[in-house]
Amino acid sequence: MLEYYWTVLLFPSLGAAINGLWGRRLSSAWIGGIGCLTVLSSFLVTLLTFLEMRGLQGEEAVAEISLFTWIQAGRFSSDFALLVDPLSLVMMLIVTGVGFLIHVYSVGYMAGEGGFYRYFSYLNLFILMMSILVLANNYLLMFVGWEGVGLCSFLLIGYYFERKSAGDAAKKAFIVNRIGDVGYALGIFLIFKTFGSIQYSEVFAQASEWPVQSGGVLFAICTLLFIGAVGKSAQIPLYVWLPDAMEGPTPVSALIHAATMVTAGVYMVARSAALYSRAPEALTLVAVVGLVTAALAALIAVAQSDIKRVLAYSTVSQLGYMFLAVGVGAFGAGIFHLMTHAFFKALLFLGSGSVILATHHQQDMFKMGGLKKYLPRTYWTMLIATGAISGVPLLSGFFSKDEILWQAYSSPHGSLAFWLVGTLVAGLTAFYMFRLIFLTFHGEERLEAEHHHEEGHRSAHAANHSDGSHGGGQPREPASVVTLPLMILAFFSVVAGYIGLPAWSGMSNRLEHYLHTSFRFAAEVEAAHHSHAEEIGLMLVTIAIAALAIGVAYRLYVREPEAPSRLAARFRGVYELLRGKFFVDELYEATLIRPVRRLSRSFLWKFFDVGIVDGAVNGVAALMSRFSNGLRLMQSGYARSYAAWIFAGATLLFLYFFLGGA
Amino acid sequence: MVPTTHYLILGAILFVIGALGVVVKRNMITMFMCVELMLNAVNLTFLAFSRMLGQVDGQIFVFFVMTVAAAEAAVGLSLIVVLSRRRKSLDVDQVDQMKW
Amino acid sequence: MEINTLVLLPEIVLSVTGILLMVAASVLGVGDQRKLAWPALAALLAGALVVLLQWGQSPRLGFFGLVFQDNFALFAKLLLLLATASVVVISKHYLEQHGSNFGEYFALLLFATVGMCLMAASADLIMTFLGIEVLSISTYVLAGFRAADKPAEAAWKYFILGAFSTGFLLYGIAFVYGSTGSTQYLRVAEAISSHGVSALLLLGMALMLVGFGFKAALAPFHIWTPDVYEGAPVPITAHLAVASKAAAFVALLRLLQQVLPDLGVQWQAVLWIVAVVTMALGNIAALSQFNIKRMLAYSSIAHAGYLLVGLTAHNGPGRGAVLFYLASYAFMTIGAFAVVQLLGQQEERYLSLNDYSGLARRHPFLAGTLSVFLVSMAGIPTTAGFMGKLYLFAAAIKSEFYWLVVLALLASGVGVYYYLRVIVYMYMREAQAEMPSVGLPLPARLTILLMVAGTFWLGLFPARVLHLASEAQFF
Amino acid sequence: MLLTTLLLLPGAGALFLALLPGSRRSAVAATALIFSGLAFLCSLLLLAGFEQGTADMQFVQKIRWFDVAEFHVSYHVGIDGISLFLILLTTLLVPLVALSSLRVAQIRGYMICLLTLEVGMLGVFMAMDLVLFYLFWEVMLIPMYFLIGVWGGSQRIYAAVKFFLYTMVGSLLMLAAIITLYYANGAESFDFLQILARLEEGAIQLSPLKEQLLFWAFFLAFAIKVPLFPFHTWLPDAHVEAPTGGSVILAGVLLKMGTYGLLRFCLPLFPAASLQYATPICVLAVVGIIYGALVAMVQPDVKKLVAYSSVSHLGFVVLGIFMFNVEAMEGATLQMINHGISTGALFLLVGMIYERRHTRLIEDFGGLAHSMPHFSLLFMVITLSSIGLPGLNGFVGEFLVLQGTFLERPVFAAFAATGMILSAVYMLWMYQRVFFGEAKNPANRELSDLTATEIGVLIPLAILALWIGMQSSTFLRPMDSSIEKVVQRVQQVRDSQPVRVDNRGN
Amino acid sequence: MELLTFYCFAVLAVASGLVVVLQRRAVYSALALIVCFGSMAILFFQLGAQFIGAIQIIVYAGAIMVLFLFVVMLLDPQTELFGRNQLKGLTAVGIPLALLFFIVLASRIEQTVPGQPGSTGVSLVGNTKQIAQLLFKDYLLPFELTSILILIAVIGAVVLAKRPE
Repeated sequence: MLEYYWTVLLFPSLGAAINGLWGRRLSSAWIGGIGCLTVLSSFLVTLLTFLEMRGLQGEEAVAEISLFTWIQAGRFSSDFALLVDPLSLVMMLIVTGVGFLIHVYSVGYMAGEGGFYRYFSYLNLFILMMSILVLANNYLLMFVGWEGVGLCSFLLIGYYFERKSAGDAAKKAFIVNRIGDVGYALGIFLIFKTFGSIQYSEVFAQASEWPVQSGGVLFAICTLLFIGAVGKSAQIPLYVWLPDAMEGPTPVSALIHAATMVTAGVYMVARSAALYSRAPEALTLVAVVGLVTAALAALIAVAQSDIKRVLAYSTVSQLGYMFLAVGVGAFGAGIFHLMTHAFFKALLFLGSGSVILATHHQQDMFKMGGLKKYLPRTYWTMLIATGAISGVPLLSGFFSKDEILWQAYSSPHGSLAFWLVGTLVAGLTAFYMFRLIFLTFHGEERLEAEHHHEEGHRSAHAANHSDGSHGGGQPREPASVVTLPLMILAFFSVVAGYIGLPAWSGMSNRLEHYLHTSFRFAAEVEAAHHSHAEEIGLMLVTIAIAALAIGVAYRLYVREPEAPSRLAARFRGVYELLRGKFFVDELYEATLIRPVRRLSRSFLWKFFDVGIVDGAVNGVAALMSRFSNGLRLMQSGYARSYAAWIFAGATLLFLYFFLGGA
Repeated sequence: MVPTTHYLILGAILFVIGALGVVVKRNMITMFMCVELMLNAVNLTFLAFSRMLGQVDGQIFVFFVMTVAAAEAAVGLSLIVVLSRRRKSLDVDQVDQMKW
Repeated sequence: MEINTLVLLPEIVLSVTGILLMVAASVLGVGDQRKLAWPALAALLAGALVVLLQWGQSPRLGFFGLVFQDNFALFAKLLLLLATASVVVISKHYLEQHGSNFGEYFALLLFATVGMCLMAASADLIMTFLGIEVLSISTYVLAGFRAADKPAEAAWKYFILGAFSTGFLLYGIAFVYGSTGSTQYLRVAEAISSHGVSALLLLGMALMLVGFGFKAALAPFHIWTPDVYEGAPVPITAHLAVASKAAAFVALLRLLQQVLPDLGVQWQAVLWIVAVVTMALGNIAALSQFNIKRMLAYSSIAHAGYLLVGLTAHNGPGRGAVLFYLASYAFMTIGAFAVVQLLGQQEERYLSLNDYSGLARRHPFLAGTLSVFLVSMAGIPTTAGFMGKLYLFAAAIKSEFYWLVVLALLASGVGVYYYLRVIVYMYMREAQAEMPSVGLPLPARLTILLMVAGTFWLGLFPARVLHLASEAQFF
Repeated sequence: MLLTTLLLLPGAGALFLALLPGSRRSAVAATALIFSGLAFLCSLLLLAGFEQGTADMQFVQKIRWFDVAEFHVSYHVGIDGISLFLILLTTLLVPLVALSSLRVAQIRGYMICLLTLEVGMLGVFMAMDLVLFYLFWEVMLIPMYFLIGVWGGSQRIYAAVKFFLYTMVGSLLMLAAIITLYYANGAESFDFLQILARLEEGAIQLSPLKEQLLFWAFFLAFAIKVPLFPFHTWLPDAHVEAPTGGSVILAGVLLKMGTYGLLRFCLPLFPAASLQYATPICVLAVVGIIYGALVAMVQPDVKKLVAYSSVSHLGFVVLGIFMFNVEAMEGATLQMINHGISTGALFLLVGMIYERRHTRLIEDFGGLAHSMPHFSLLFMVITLSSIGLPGLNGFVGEFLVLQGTFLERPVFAAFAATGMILSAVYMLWMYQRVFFGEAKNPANRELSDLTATEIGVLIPLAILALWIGMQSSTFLRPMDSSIEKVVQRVQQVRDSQPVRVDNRGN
Repeated sequence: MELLTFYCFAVLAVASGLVVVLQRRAVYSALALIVCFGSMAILFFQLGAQFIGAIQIIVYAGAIMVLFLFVVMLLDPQTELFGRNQLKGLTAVGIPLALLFFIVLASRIEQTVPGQPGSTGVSLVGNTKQIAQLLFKDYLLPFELTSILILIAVIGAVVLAKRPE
């Protein structure tokens, strides 16, 4: 299957092309069919390849498929070539697998939307770009996918382009990503300058001969690359685009802004393990940024009322976790959490989409409540996911998060502080996630029967409207094309954790083991010895904190629904700060965007360009014209004065010859 | 014999007077007369040099200058006539329709 | 010393024809007078033919050492004769419009040409002086030929200032004579090279520069130019701008480079400055002109400045370049004035730039051809003006006058503006008022086309003329 | 002969048009299309016959033009890898422009100008004699001047004159420099290749001062044409006022003549001076990149925005050229073509919408994505190509330039890279305001989408954008040898300098 | 004696020249000019140019100046008085200019010309014949040219003056 693996790129590109170019003339069934089938094909190809290569070890498990020379100039060369190794295969499975499910879900969710073809075309394009990102065998090709997914994200966020907020969000997402991308690009430049190549195999092989060093060029490379990751994966200080990105359709949020694209940064750092592991400061930087982001986003999430925004901040927070993992050198753990997160966060988003559909596009949790009885399937699947993210034991998130926390503590790059903050964030996570569940599905029904969304969606649409129940106002479970993916994801949210069981359980961490080939160039670190007891102890603490958080959430949002507002009133400052997302957007607006714009408009353009530069040019012209008018006066019209000029000229000649010149 | 320099200086004085006259005189005819004065100064210079060099070529030159002066006078005076008929004045400063 | 009458055959032909024209004019009726243009034209062309036949003969002197027959003179004569010939053609139409004395007009024109040819061929200061006077006095009259205020004023100003500057010229000649003992070019040059430079000679040169500067319209002796060009009848303006100026330049060139080469250091230094001032002044002052004749007058001052660059170079290519540029300049300037003449109509009424608004719509032919001439004056490639400038500046660079060339280029850059402005009016503005339509008589049309052809010919295939010019660059 | 044929075809077309009556619009249009189309086909033959792997000029034709006494000028044309694609770009853009301009008033004059312009542009790219080069360089100002001045917008006269004077005055000194070189060459020939060869072997020795002055004389002409900050202010005016076709040609080809000149003449002829002044020039280039982008960001007029974006983009090209390594220079050369394609297409697009709405102000638009889906899709593709999205053409050039720059002067690369961000900012912001949001203005709601002709005009450019983005080798390989030659020339001089002043920006 | 004659007539010439310039009435200017020319004719004689001196008196002072006077009388009304001089500045500029010009000129003349006349190889007394020989042989061409010149002047005067105004 390996030799045909390039078809994994072919299918989505075909899908994107067909839907994009001729989609207007196709029926929605065809559109959806093409969209889903192409991704399914990719998934199947990936799966077959994965199975084929599963048993291979070491170098054998790594294959490169070179398609063509892409850019070559002077010493610089970049092939369009795919790298198939465990890491990329795992990622591809997630991308195409979750991608496929979300495509299916979209068929239901987006039914009846104008520009259905456009949507699927973009979605397929996204899968293509994500595949390129993951499969690239060099940094530059990865950059293609890297920016490509950014583009798709832009297009899909801006899907409801008539809504100004959507357009704004799309633009913001792209631009903020671009800022990171520039860092990434500089990283590539430096890599090339340092290693003379940008191909992973070449770079890593060379890097593996370098010692672990403090500072220096590796630190620079890693930092630059990490700037890219910060942008793509919405870390501080570039996380601001992600919450706004929720303007896009919910499946898009699930696929791009939860499961796949935003994790690209983590993937990239993991991919570059060979570099990062030799730059300890860079690792620390990654870990700290991840941790701070995790904490901050979790805090913000606590005070949000929009269901998708909570999930968005949650995503930011969870991505922080992943960076914490890779930042302490636990690349496998990072990927592990990436995978489980893909399942449960996609599920959460899809579930929230289902809720939103059922409530006619109500997104404010305080206007929901008691939906459990109307949307049982949605409720249960979401509950599973919430459990998973909150670290309820035996669900997937439990294992992956625990692995991260343990590594944060035990790794030579880790520390107790990392663990402590991480654990507190885990508690916060459990709190705000259960807050979401309780507000949405429990308690009294606060849904306004007559709520009709005004903005955005133009027409009667969505699966649940198809049966004519529109006027009723009763939320109803959406069609099975929507709920089936939920259930599949729920299944994985439960079981995915079992491929990465912790060491104390006595069973092998199969994922870790499998991925090892991909991290073979990473510097080996002498791990401090820790006992299983220690690990179990810490784990218990985590569980306790999570349980406590769930309890508090239950109390605040189910038992005493009026308590939150009391608390909010008491800690008004803090609450407003959290609710206002620490006012980071406003800060950027005030300190960066507006000054730059004003500088550009009034200083650079109006003053400098028009005034000085052009003014100089026009000034020369005006000066000439003034000279000209002056010279006209010489021509007074009087013959006598002309004679005087001639006389003067003669005298000047005399003076020149006899005083000045000769 | 009177030194050549004397003649030359005299020529220079007359030339300058003539040139100055062209600049300061407002009557067209007088202006033109001043030009004639300049030409005469030149003639004097020629003759002085001619004597100094012991040649007659200078005199020949003067002869031609005089001829030219005569021709110029004919044309110039008829121009003055034409102009004064049009402007009803001999004031050269009135002739300033074209300027700038 | 021989008399070599044939040396002056063209001049003789012209003089005789001139006299005959006057005789004929008194005989012919008013209706037939206009036909006098043809004999005048024929005489000029015959003269040109003679010149061509004389071409390439070994240089010799004629009339007891008073005139040269060398390629330099012949080239200049050819140029002057042909330029005057085209002026004759455009004059015909002009005279028909203004109903003047054809016989006298053409006779004077021919006499003026005789004067110019003698200036070009002169080998003696007396001849030079007389040539200038023959030219000047004819053109004084011609400038005032149209019975109106402006021509009278132009003629007067030209006359009085011309006479004034002649005084300086003569004074200068006197000093040169006094310090060298001769007026013959070759003897003067010999005397200078054997006796060295005296202050008296310098005085003489300075004063002669005033005289020639006046004729050639070099700053600050250019001062008469705008007024006279504006007032004179259009064909005469063309003649003044092209032929008269060419003659002055040729004579000045010969004087400086054949008679006074030993004073090169001195006159190069001063002409350097004069050239810069002339170019700058001409171009800058033209910027604010809205009368097209006056604008072209300033433009011609600027062109005199460019020519001076080639002259200042003081080398063979420089002389060739001056000759070549004069030829290029003749094509474009006569062409431009031909168009201006047609558009000016009766009494030269329509000479303001505003009258040119929207010309492209009304008279695409005239607008198009005028654009070609203007573009050529601006020195844009493929036209004669560019090639001419190229050679001039190349010659100057050969003598390492880098900064002079740089300044000349900048000045020509300024110049582009006002040439373009005419095009702006013609093509990019709408006509502001109803204008009477312009008749396009065939001869005028042919002349214009010929000038366009010449402008492109010299711009694209300059080899032929360039070859002639380079053969003529040695005295 | 092929090059001469190529040069003559549009010229013949212009002549032929001059003979046609202007009232027969369709005949005029057909003639223009046929001749420019033939020229394009002719240029494809160049591509087919082009031999890679040699830095020598190809398709050379050299005949004496005039050879008199002091002056030896030849008609000497030839192309190498640097000019090949610029010529193709020209011949491609001209028919497209003609096709997009079928509705202009006074179509005959327009097409004559266009075809004459094509002759001039092609001539510039193939001339191998300095006088011939200068001739084409200047002569193409005239048709452009008419295009802007006659068919332009309300401020057209100011813009036309400004364009003409700015660029003409800038190149005047080059003429002086050309003549100086000629005499340095023993007054033997204006032939560029001969002079270059002699400079290389040391048969011509220029004193350092002379070389520097000559360098600046050439550089100024090219810098204004590029336009390099701060010589750029003619550009916004010219672009905004020019008719669509004029803007396309202006952005697509004319600006490239400046960078082409730098690469073809400035560097090989004056390597030492180029090296010496590389730092200040690079500073200007980087300032231009950022400055152009910032000013573009706040423009209310789409065309003006694109115009300033050109300043920014061309800054990359200049930066790349003055890095003196193969990566950056190939990137720069490719970026010339890229910019021609994407900015050319952008102007075409803006022209199409202007034809419908008679406004170019961003605030007058909004919500066009709804009424004009094809238009917005194509606009998006071109926008992305312009902002350098990987996979499209702009990226390859920009990346190579930056990569090459980084190798030499990392700090410059870092600053230049911010241009990538800013370009996204201004382009997407504009895109968002024009296409997204509600169509508040009813005029925007009823706009008709692109016609088949219009799509036909744009599609080739879009395809090229993708092609270059994915298969840059098609375009990079032919230029390898030529670029390497230039690099070697400069590097040799750099290596031979006894004391190397390390003035890099690191 | 010679010197005395010279000074007498030199002073006379300069004085009458000044009168030409200073006199407001054109008639007096013309008369002064005639005096000036006359005195210069004496100097011409003194310089050995008898022929030239003779024409100076006959042609110049006689014919040409009479023409001038004629025109002056024709055009210059008795009460000829011009309006206010708008170009007073010109006088203010002209005089220093003239002085400057003269100073340079005179200083150069003083410095360079030998005070005494050089050896006179040709007799300067009674050289009219010599002139005639030169004029009709060596200078035949200029002489002929003057005929054209005068013809031009005649035509010019006629053309300019004869047409109806």
